[in-house]
Amino acid sequence: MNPELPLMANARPGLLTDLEAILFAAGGPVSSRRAAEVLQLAEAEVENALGVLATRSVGRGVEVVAVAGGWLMRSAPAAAGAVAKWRDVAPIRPSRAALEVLAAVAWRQPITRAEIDALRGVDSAGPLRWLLGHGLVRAVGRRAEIGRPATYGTTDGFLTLLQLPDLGALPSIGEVG
Amino acid sequence: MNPELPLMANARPGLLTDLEAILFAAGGPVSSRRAAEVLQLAEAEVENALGVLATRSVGRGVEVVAVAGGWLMRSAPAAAGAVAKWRDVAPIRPSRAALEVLAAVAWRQPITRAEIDALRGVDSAGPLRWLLGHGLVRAVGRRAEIGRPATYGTTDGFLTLLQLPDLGALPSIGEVG
Amino acid sequence: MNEAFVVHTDVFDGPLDLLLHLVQREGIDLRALPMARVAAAYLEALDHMIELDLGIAGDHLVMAATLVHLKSLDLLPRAPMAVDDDAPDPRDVLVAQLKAHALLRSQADRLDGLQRVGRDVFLREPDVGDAGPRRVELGIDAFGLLAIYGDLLLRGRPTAVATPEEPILDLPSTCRLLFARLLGLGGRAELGALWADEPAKARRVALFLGVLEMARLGWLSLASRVLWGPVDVVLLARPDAVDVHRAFSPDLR
Repeated sequence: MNPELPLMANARPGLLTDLEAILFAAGGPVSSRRAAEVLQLAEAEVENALGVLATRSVGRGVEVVAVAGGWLMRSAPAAAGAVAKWRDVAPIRPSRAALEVLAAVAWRQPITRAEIDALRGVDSAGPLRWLLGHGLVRAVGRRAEIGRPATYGTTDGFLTLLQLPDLGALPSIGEVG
Repeated sequence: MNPELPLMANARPGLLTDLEAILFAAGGPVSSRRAAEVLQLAEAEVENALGVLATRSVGRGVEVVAVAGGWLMRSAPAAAGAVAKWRDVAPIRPSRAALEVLAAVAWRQPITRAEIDALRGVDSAGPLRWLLGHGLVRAVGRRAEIGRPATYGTTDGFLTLLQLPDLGALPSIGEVG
Repeated sequence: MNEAFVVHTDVFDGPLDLLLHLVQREGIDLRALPMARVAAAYLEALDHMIELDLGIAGDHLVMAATLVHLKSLDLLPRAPMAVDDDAPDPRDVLVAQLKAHALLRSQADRLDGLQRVGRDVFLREPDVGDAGPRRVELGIDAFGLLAIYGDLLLRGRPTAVATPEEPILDLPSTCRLLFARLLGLGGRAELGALWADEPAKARRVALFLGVLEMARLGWLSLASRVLWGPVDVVLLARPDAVDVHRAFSPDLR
């Protein structure tokens, strides 16, 4: 086990708790620069605290590791076998972000990535990739625009999950109570 | 802080690590029965280890709590402000009407639409459909009455959203007035 | 405007809700329920709503009629043990309804006070490291997905609250308000900034329609540098150089 890195003497109380929670909920690498912005602290203080979390996580089932682009919380490689067995039996649910992208594709298809981003106000590359990987969304063509961006639509698998006969059976906005 | 629960003396080495990793990977409640199946261990041993993880997580940024008949890994309430600033997805936000319909269903299930309407004094079709759509409420059966009206109950999604271990954990409220 | 009577559409949901609010505001004991006082308070509230043109639904009138009927029963001497005493006292029925509704409201408050995912605690987004297709469970149905799409279209906008202090504007008033806001912002603004402080959905819609009308009349320009990007609004006309009222007068269009 690594020797414990000391937390800066003047570190903000609750900083480790806040950072651990952010790493958990983020679902991807957390850069110390952005974390420092969000927490309104100096980047050095945040970077130091992330290092402390990383050393404390050694040997546990969930680790904090430095990766390209920041710090990532992930399940420990030592537990990979157990996690893989779990994944074989447990169904997965899309994240809220993926559901938002799925909704945008369902009602706006064919839609480009840029249009999805604009609708959500945030980058949608991750959730879109998840939906493509799990067969809920597919590329359906290209838009006749500069760059010829790909357009996306829903799949038959999507219809099956929602138990809909076809896209015409999707409810319309006017039907919401 | 809770007193530390002891891990069973004969617990399998690496069990805590495996379970922690599974809780992280699952992203939702994990039942000790299903985890025991996956790890091919006795349910009591797994339940004990999950309880150990829960007590050890108190005061940290990521907690393990009993929710919806299983164990759930979530960010600590103390870190809510920091995570909310980090997150950019819109949370599920029930309207006041939806909360009332949800309360009617939660404390009086199985309940019919007509009974909900009578309690609230207004038509509840809109909020009920919102709750059904968000997987918080579901049709559970039919009342043996004229018209055989559908009855509604809450789902595991309801327990997860409000971080309740089971329906028995709903706060009891006496007569008002 | 009576400060004690601010209508939040999200809070007052139907006649039972309004009646309960009035009973609690007046400090009336539910068990006693003096019908003359209750009916007077309800009718007064209804008058306010009619004044404000809030679109009184029929069920409010039914409640008013019920209350007046119960008040008249109170004024008459009680029948000494009527023969067909099987029928429940209509006042008891109303009291029971109010009690059940009060209980439901406190239960809804308790639910609202529980820790909630997305507000007090957060779950992990299962996006990273979940390589390989797995059995997917949506967890919601088509209407739920539609609700998420609806949330997306209204992203970042506050929930609709209608208060008497914010009546729906007519077109000329909308334009005057937009002129004032644009001038206050130096004659140029991002489209959304024009109604950023408006909590009521209907007001935001009115302002949006106002912007379109003013663009049609050449009083302002709308431009966006990128597809789906922010829209810039630039004021082209001076408010004192146009006749707002005349522009929207129906017989002159």
